[in-house]
Parts: sequence; structure tokens; C-alpha cells
Amino acid sequence: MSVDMRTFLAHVELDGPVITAAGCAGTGRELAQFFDLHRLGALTTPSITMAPRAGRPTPRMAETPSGLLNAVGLQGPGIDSFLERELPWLAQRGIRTVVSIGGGTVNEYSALARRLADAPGVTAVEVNLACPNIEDRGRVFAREGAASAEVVGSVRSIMLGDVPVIAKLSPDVADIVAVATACADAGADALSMINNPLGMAIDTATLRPALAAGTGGLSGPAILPLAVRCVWQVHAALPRVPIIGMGGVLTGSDALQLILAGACAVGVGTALFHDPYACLRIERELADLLQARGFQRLADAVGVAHRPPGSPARHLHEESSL
Amino acid sequence: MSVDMRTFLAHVELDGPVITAAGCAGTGRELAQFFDLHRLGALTTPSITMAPRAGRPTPRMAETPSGLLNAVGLQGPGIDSFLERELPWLAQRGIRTVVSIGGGTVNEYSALARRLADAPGVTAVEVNLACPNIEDRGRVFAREGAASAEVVGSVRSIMLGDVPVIAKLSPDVADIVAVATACADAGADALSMINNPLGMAIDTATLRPALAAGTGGLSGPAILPLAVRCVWQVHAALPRVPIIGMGGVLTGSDALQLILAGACAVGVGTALFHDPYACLRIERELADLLQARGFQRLADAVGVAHRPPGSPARHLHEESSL
Amino acid sequence: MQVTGTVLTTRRVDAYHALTVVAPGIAERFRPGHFVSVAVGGSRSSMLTRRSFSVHDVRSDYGGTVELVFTVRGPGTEWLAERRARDTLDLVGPLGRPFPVPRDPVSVVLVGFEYGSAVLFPLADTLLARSCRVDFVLGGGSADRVFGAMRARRIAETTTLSTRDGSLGLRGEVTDVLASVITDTRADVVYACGPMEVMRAVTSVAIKFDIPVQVVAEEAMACGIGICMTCVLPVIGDDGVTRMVRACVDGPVFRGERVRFEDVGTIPFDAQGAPGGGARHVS
Amino acid sequence: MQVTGTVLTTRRVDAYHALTVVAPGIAERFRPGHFVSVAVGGSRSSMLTRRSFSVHDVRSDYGGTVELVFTVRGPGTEWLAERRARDTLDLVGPLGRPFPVPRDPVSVVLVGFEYGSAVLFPLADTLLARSCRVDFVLGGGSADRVFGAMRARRIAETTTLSTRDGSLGLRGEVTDVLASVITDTRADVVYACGPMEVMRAVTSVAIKFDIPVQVVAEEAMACGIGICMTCVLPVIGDDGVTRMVRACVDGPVFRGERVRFEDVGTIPFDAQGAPGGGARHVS
Ligand SMILES: Cc1cc2nc3c(=O)[nH]c(=O)nc-3n(C[C@H](O)[C@H](O)[C@H](O)COP(=O)(O)OP(=O)(O)OC[C@H]3O[C@@H](n4cnc5c(N)ncnc54)[C@H](O)[C@@H]3O)c2cc1C
Ligand SMILES: Cc1cc2nc3c(=O)[nH]c(=O)nc-3n(C[C@H](O)[C@H](O)[C@H](O)COP(=O)(O)OP(=O)(O)OC[C@H]3O[C@@H](n4cnc5c(N)ncnc54)[C@H](O)[C@@H]3O)c2cc1C
Ligand SMILES: Cc1cc2nc3c(=O)[nH]c(=O)nc-3n(C[C@H](O)[C@H](O)[C@H](O)COP(=O)(O)O)c2cc1C
Ligand SMILES: Cc1cc2nc3c(=O)[nH]c(=O)nc-3n(C[C@H](O)[C@H](O)[C@H](O)COP(=O)(O)O)c2cc1C
Ligand code: FES
Ligand code: FES
Repeated sequence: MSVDMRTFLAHVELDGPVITAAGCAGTGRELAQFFDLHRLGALTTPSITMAPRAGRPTPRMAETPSGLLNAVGLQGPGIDSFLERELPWLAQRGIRTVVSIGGGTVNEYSALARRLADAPGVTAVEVNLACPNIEDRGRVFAREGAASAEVVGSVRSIMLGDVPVIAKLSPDVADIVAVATACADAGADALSMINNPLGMAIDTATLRPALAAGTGGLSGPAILPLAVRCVWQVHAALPRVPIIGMGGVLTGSDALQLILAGACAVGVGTALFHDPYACLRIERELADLLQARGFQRLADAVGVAHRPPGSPARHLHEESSL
Repeated sequence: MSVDMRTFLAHVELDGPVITAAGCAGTGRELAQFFDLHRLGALTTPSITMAPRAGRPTPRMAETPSGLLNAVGLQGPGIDSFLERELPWLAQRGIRTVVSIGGGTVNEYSALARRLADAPGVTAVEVNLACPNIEDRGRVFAREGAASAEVVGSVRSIMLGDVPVIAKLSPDVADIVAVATACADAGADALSMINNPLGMAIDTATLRPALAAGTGGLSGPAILPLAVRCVWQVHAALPRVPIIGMGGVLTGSDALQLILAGACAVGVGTALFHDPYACLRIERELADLLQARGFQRLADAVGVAHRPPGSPARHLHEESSL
Repeated sequence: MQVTGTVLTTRRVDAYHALTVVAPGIAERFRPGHFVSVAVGGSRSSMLTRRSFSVHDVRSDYGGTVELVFTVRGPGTEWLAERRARDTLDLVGPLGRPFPVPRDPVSVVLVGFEYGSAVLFPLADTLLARSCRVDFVLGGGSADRVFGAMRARRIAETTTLSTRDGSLGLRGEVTDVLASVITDTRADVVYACGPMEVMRAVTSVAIKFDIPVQVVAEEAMACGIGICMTCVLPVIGDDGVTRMVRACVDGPVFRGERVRFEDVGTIPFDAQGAPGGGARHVS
Repeated sequence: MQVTGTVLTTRRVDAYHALTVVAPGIAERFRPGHFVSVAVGGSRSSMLTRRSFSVHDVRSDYGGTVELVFTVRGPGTEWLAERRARDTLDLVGPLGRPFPVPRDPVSVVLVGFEYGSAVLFPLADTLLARSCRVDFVLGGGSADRVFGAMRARRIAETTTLSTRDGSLGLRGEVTDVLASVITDTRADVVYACGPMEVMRAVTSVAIKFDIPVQVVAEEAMACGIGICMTCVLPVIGDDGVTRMVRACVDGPVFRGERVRFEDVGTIPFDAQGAPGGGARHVS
């Protein structure tokens, strides 16, 4: 008997738990050359901004041990073009779409939410909080609970009630639980973690930073242990808040770690660069691992690692299904 | 002509920049079976505590992609036994020794400093701030500038003036520069970074955390980009404060990245588990890389990546030698 | 598509390594100019990003093989150079936009620098099949880094060689000889592959002659399939607007005169979406 | 010491893989009970920690070779199982405290479970050279997982086999037969290697007979050389105090009755430095 892989992102049901991570799946058209996008739990868009953005100069990438540094700088066409050309393409095909948004001020996030509020085809809105707050000396929203909560609260108040608002958190904080709690209190229906911790590489040939932007976001398997820890800590503190776990997932076993730690869905980013079919493979591997461990439903595995050793997983499934 | 590899830890000169990281080189006796410890820039001890500590239960380790999670829990014999048996062994042999200390209260750090103040053979004291503050709900000192500064200030006031006090910082903060500045203002003669970010792995066979302690510290090449970024940011803000860079150094090229980012010495931890000769190999590789790039002195390479592209490295060496 | 191919043969060609891999699906879909990306380091590798290589040759034996020619630059190509016959390789391809090929039997100069020459040979075959006149200009740092001279001599009308150290052909850059080759052959179009500064120089020669030039842009790529946005360079569109376009899917072949070579590695102030640029949305 | 050894031969032995590696320095210093640690995954591996293996056999040919016998457990041993003759392996060793060997020609029972049996054969050779009487008790989950039965039969006085599934020898645990072997052979001492629960059971049998028992403790190890403190287990010292000692340098061979098997994986409250324990320093 196959495992029931359905999951809920707040009140929205997804056919499967594996979704693409923001900024790692292009517009959808690129991956559609490889497989049918309906097989994804959902596709997350790159973070959409109000204005078109050319992003950062190149080099934008540097490989690190089991990781990748990137400094793309949210290159994108801006919300108008997104609503005109990209979202309709996904919506017409009925592809579950999480729209990620990014801004430099609370107002910009609100403006984006207003534009998305009546757009068809938005499964959920993910608020990328890893953007510099231009009204606070460029300090990243995600670094502070209050700043994060303000953004999330404003987006939540604008979006229609049936579109979940997901707050995406960064690990570069002293207390991820505090930021998560602030976001949940501000109305976030779900949390997504982790965004890239800030890293850097120096090119030892040129004696200069390897990325044109200097620092960049670290992704890939190197950060999986940070992601598992963040999911674990937040699930322990906020067991009722759905979590999309991500950061370094390359295999079904990595995805299972995040699920056992408390995630009900799993985002895949950098792995797609290595393997365009990564989401499908990971979902298949995850289903096999769940089955081998006697789980009939994915939902029964969520957060199981928090239970005292030896406690029966089976009986608790009512409570853990979100 | 060979490169002059001498460096300064504040006012203490070291023959070479490569030192062992705290808790990764045992008592010295173990590595002495492999090579002459005088060939190290310095040996750093595990963090010494007042009382003997049995540490955490096993499993204490889990391998992660290009990384290692550990939760040893500062197992050690306590300061009495350290002063009686371990420090004298190193001191008699004239091995440069950085004594790391760890405590649960400011008082415990002060008490340790008092015990070390007149002990012979202490090249420097490194204050491990990644310890839970039992007077503040177990919140780790390193997570907060004020708590870190208090510890550093008290140790600095007790140690004799000619023994540098090094503050060891953790990357799990929103603003490493703020913590670094607080420590420098409190009298730290040098900074050491990075200690292990907090991570976690779930054993997908037992469905439980892989470490008995649940979470653990992540080390190894996976964290190198975080270390380079922290060193870069702190050196940019505090160019006169000497930095011991560490975190994931496996090769001379990794060490060079940290030096170009602003470190004047480099700590090697996890690499020693893979290769007992790692420090010697890394120093050799580093010297070769410096030579190939036309550096006559290690000191001339410190922080070079901060210079605008094309600016002559040679002319600036007065200023960058610490 | 993704293929787990078996290495058929490995050989050294002067300074280069050549690998022939059985990869039926890729060989079948191949057109000149395509590239493939290769996973390096084995199953628990710490190297996450695929390495990109132009396809040098495609054959139909064993259901279809592709040949890659490469130089060892860093750890990924070092690993690749250690592959042996019967090892397996994980390939994704064919990737990128291939060379546009003229319908008429025009006169074509193919300019290749070092391993960049490799991608030009399947193109030459296609052009010859269309009765084009093909002339080669091949260059490199030194004699052992000029790739394909013998094969070029065999198939092309003329082959002009140059090296920076003078160890083979004329001493100097490929562009030092390009103008006279264009004149002599009355070339209608130029195709070129090599480092960015060579592409830039080739483009300016072609512009002087007012003939079209197609260049292959080599940018550091994390995905090769258009989803990571790391491989961008400033290219002028049909509408005259400069955009940061992806070398992997919008290229790697571009019209030379559209590429803003002098601005590669920057965001030109007039690029769409440039910081503070005119295209900024007023919210 | 660290050695880059060349793989001489690889073979399958029932469920196990055996690798013979040329490693002169290690072979020369070897004594029964030593182990080596192996770097896995090649030069850009994402696997950071070495894997530890007991040395099964040492020979003097090629300047000195060591043989490892292992089972595939995870990615590291999987990689190791793919090694072929002429590949190189990075070894550190010999590591750990070897078996203490009696001076007198006593009667000895060697108890091995699965690949744990491997380390007992060089010990048997040493004991036989000292005119000890040697008897083997070998076991495993199933017939193909009992290692070394043939060789044991060749060299030992008696060899008793057992398997959990009954597919070879007696059905059950090695300890089910150990008591009668000790009685029959009038054993003076027991040596054992295998999983912790088997070591525990063997120890309690030896304690019943009041004879010394030396066991090999297998703990997850990050360094193997005593510097990482990850491989600890609670062991009672000569002074009666329990300490968390390192399996890699304080072991892996321990006197069985000193190991607090029931407390492995915990910090016993009375261990030196245990939280809240009596040994706490008053500051
Ligand atoms: C479309 C295209 C076609 C190419 N064709 C060939 C070819 O036929 N023969 C050949 O020898 N080389 C070719 N290259 C360059 C080749 O991809 C690089 O030499 C190779 O990726 C270097 O990997 P490394 O691990 O050896 O070096 P490293 O420098 O250590 O690589 C580190 C990282 O940078 C990336 N990178 C470094 N240099 C380049 C580069 N020049 N282009 C793209 N990515 C780079 C790598 O993919 C990797 O992610 C081509 C590149 C592109 C984009
Ligand atoms: C002193 C000693 C002698 C050993 N001798 C043998 C032998 O002769 N034959 C044999 O087949 N195995 C032996 N082992 C066990 C062997 O080390 C493990 O099976 C191996 O490390 C597993 O690696 P892996 O990558 O396949 O598995 P994984 O489980 O993926 O390994 C992950 C990590 O855990 C560590 N680890 C996992 N299991 C063990 C274990 N049981 N012991 C130590 N570390 C572990 C690994 O070193 C690695 O760091 C011995 C272990 C020790 C400590
Ligand atoms: C090239 C690249 C671009 C990214 N762009 C975005 C983005 O636009 N918005 C966002 O919230 N996260 C972005 N991320 C972060 C990912 O969504 C994800 O959180 C992170 O990379 C960790 O997952 P991974 O290790 O699977 O990649 C980006 C990551 C990469 C590597
Ligand atoms: C097993 C282990 C034990 C450690 N013990 C200490 C310690 O006692 N005190 C301390 O300040 N840091 C300790 N560290 C952190 C290291 O000193 C170092 O900061 C960190 O591991 C990053 O360097 P690396 O990647 O080279 O190991 C320990 C690290 C490891 C892996
Ligand atoms: S390489 Fe990823 S978009 Fe081009
Ligand atoms: S394995 Fe490191 S101390 Fe034993």
C-alpha cells in the first residue's frame, strides 16, 4: 500500500509535500521542459518585487564545500510583468503556485500584497523577509522579530483570508523561535525556513571576494543541519504552526529529517541546479522511506522526532496532522 | 626566498599562524605522537571549566555533508587537574599554549582567570563565550554583546597585562560586528571566530535526534563560508583588532581565504580529526600559496581582500601588519 | 534530459582531455553549439554544481555518443580527467541555443581559441553539408593549446593558426589574422568560441566588416537550465533595451554585436531594472 | 602514522568485503587488536570523518600489508567496497591499545560475532606462538555472516558456531554455547569482539566463571586518535572511579568487567564530573 503523501499548507491541501524553493525554479517554463509541473507539491516563484530588477553584477555564484554561495539580487521583471506573463502561464495550467514577494519597505510588501490579492492562481503568498529594510539602514527584516512581524501583519491584513501567508525566516539570528513567534502572532499561517545564511568566499587567485556582491547566501547540503535545527526548535515552541522545511535537501532522507523535526512540507532549491528532476526523485525516496518505517500517511511522521523514545507513533496521528 | 610566516596575537609573537582550535587537539599528548608540537603556531586547549565535567552522553557525533555535528559538552578534568597535569606538560616543553576557558556564570570565568593569572606557560587566554549562562535561562553568552562583554571584561581585569585575552565568538547572531565591538570595547586583545553554529541531525532509522544531546555544534568545511564572512565583516569594522579565523579550514587555500578576509592567525579543528598532520600541511600549503602570489610576509596578506581591486598590496604592508 | 552515460574512450589531445560518452538521448537531440553539464565528484561529492562543456563531436555508434574536450582548471575538471573507460557519467543536455545556421551556401569563418575550437567542428560539418565555404582561424597560448588544427586543415578551405608565444603559426592573437582571412575569403559571417576578451575582439573585427558574428559566451553557471540566474550578461534586445540575460538558455550563442562586452561583470546603468535606472516602477 | 597505501587485492568473503592494502609502516608496528582509520570518498568527499576498521591480517610481502574485513553499513563502507586493486587508500594507524597477551601458555576462548571475529585471528596466531590453547566461538545473524569459521577450524583446538537463524551451527547467541566451551576447555581467559550487547553478555558469562575477559568496544569515532572526545563510554578505573574514557585510545580493548555496559549511552550519576555528581568543584 502506498503512503498518503498529501499535506496541508495551513488550510490549503497539496498533493505532495515537496515544493520548489523560492528563486530556484525559474518561471516554471524552464523545469516544464523536464517534467510535468503538476507533479510538484507546489512551485514557488522567485521573490517578486514592485519594480523590475537587474540584480547584482557577476560573478553571482561560488561553489563551497557541499554548498553554493549566490548573490543574484532578486533579478526579476517586477510585479506588472509577473502578473501579465508569468502567473497566468502557471494559473492556466492549474499549477499550485506559491508567490514569493520581496520589498525594501513595509509599504512595498503591502503594495505587492494588494496587487496579488485579486490575482487568480495564487495558492499562497510567501513573504521573503531576507530583504534589507531601506528605512532601517539596510538591516534585514528577518533579523528582528518586530520588523518581520510588521511586514507579515501588513501582508496578512491585505490578502484574502483563503490565501495562506507564509513567513520565510533566515537562520542568521540569535533566537529563531523569537522571530517565528513574532511572525505567527502577526498572523502568519505558516512558516518557511531556512533562507540562506550569509556567507562569503575569497578568490585566492584574484585576492578579492569571489562574488561581485562580496557576501552571498549559502545554500545546499552544507546548511541542512542548520535547517533541521531551526525546524526542530520552532516546531517545539509552536507545534501548531505548519512549517515548510528547506535548506540543503538533496535526498528523500534529508526531507525525512526535516519532516521528523516538524516540517509538513519540504522545499527544494539548490538540488534542482544539480538535478532538474530532484523534486520528483526526493518525493519518491521520501515515500519509500516512510513506507519502510511503517507510516501510512506523511502527516503521521511530522514532528515524530520530538516524541520520547519508544512512544507509539501510530496513536498520535490525529494530533500531528495539521 | 621563503615567506616570513610569523604573526602576532596582539603583542605575542607566534612562529606561524596556524594554531589548533579549542577542543580539537586533546591535551597535546595525543598529537605529539604524530609530530613535534613546537611546529604549531600554538596549541589551544579544550575549554577548561572549574569542576571536572563528564560531558554529554553518546552519541556525541554525527557526520553531515562536509561537516560534523558534535555535542561533547566540555568533558574535561576541571581546572585543578588541568593546572596540575596538563598545563605543566605543555609548559615544560615550551609549547605555545592558548588556554580556553568556559563557564556558566561571569563568576566562574573570573575564578578561572584567577587560577590562570599566575600559572606559568599561558600564552593567551581564549574566552569561550558559547556557554549557556545559567543565570539567564541558559542563554548562550555569545548571543548577546552585553553578556559577552561582561565576561571578557572580568577576565581581562584579572589576567596580567602581558597575557592577551581572546574573545571567541559564535556565528549564531544577527549582528556579529555588534558582539565583536562589545568584546573589543570590554578589553579583548583579539577575537577568535567562529565557534560552531548550532545544528542538528535526525537519525532516520531510529526517528530520533542523531545526537544524544539533540542539537550540536556544526564544524568542518561546510561552515567555511560563514567563517570567512564573519572575519570579513569584523575586520571591516575593527581593522585594528587581531582575529584568529577558524571554521572549516582543511587546506592552505581555506586558510588564505580567512587571512585575506582579515585574520592574522588561523585555527584548525575538525581537519585534525581527518588528518593529524593537518596543521603542518596547511601551514606549508599556505606558505606556498603566499609565495606564488608574491607575498614576502604573511602579515602583508592580512585583510588584502578588502582593498579596492588593483591597489598595490606591497605598499600597504606597514599598516596591515598588526 | 538527464542521462547516465558510460565512458567509451578517453584520450589526451595535446593539452586537452577528450571523453567520449555513450549518451543516446543527448546525441539524438544534438545540434551544433549545444553544451552538456556533467555532475562531478561521484555520489557523495562536496562539489554541488555541474560543469558545463560544449559538445565537440556526436556519433551514432552505441546508440549515440558525445565527445567533450576540456582542460583541467580546478577540482571538477581534475576529477573528470581521471575518468576511465566504463566509468559512468551523469550528463544533462543538450543545453543552450545552438548556432543559427544560414540557409544559403555562404562563406563562413570559424574562429576558435584553445578548447573553444572544439564546438566549431560539428558546426563546420553542418555548414559544409549546406555547401558553405568554411575557413578556420584557430589560436591559443601555445602550440599544444591550439585545438583541432589537423581536422580543420582536412575539412576547411584554409586554416590559419596563431599562438601568443609564436610556437605555432603566427605569433599573436586570432584577431590579428582575422581581418585578412575575412578579406581573402569574402566571408559573409563569422562564428567564434573562446574567452570573453577574444569574443570581444572578434566581434569588433566583424563589425568593421559589417558582417554578422555569432559568439559563444562562457559564463560561470550553477544550473545550466535557466533557473538560477547566475550566468547573466548584458545583451541588447531587438527593441534596443539592454537586459541581463542568461548565458545558459538565452545563449550561449549570441550575436556578437548585441553583447555589451565592456560591461560584462557589471549592471549597466541603462539595463532594464538597473538600480536607480529609468525602468524603475513607481509604487 | 599516516600512510597512502595501495590496494593489493579485494575479495568477497560471504557477506563481507576484504581489502588488502600495502601499508608498510602500519604493518610493521601492528599488534593484535589494533585498528586503522580510513579516509573515504576521495579528495573532494563530503564525508569528513575517517572510518575505523580492525586489522584482520598482516603480512610482510610488499614491505607489509594489512587486511581489513568489513560490512557495508552506510556511504563510507559502500565507497570502500567499490575500491579496486591499484586504487590508493589513506590510512592512519595502527591505532588503539592492542590486546594484552598472557605470558604463560594458558587456555583461551576467542568469541567473535560477525565481522568482529576478524580481529581475533592475529591474536590467535600470537597466542598459539606462545603455546596457548585456543578455542573459538563464532557467531552471527546467519551463516553468511559468520566470519572465519574455516580458518578457526584449521588453527584452533575446537570451533563452535552459532547463528541467530540457525542456518549454521547452533541456533542462538554465541553466549548460549560459551559457558560449556569455557567449562570444556577449562579456559583461563576470554577475548571477545562484536556488538556491545554481545560484549555485555560475554562479559557476564566470564564473570560467572570468574575468569578475566577482554572485549573490543565499538563506539562511533570521529578522530580515532584521542582528540575529539566523541567515542567515550563509562569504564571503572583501578581506583574504583567511573570515568568517561575514550574507546579509541583508552581502548578499544577493555577488561569486560570494568565496562559499565548497562550505562553505555548515558553519563552514570556517579561518573567523575557527572552533572550534579559528588566530584563537582565548589568555586
Ligand atoms: C557553455 C559552456 C561551455 C564550456 N565548454 C567547455 C569546453 O568545451 N571545454 C572546457 O575545457 N571548458 C568548457 N567550459 C568551461 C568549464 O565549464 C569550466 O572549465 C569548468 O566548469 C571548471 O570546473 P572546475 O571544477 O575544474 O574549476 P573551478 O574553477 O574550481 O570551478 C568552480 C566553479 O566555477 C564554475 N566555473 C569555473 N569556471 C567556469 C567557466 N569558465 N565556465 C563556467 N563555469 C565555470 C564551475 O562550474 C564550478 O561551479 C565551458 C563553459 C560553459 C559555460
Ligand atoms: C575500533 C573499531 C573497529 C571496527 N572494525 C570494523 C571492522 O573490522 N569491520 C567492519 O565492518 N566495521 C568495523 N567497525 C565499524 C565501522 O567503523 C563502521 O561500520 C563504519 O564506520 C560505518 O561507516 P559508514 O559510512 O558505512 O556508515 P554510516 O553509519 O553512514 O557512518 C556515519 C558515521 O558514523 C560513524 N560510525 C557509524 N557506525 C559506526 C560504528 N559502528 N563504529 C564506529 N563508527 C561508526 C562513521 O565513522 C561515520 O562517521 C569498527 C569500528 C570501530 C570503532
Ligand atoms: C540562486 C538562489 C536564488 C534564491 N532566490 C530566492 C528568492 O528569490 N527568495 C527567497 O525567499 N529565497 C531565495 N533563495 C533561497 C532558497 O529559496 C532556499 O531558502 C535556500 O536556498 C535553502 O534551500 P536549498 O539549500 O535547497 O537551496 C534562493 C536561493 C538560491 C540558491
Ligand atoms: C569535537 C569538538 C570540540 C570542540 N570543543 C571546543 C571547546 O572546548 N571550546 C571552544 O571554544 N570550541 C570548541 N570547539 C569549536 C572549535 O574550536 C572550532 O571553533 C570549530 O569547530 C570550527 O572550526 P573547525 O571547523 O576547524 O572545527 C569544538 C569543536 C569540535 C568539533
Ligand atoms: S546557469 Fe542557471 S540560469 Fe544560467
Ligand atoms: S574517536 Fe576521537 S577521541 Fe576517540
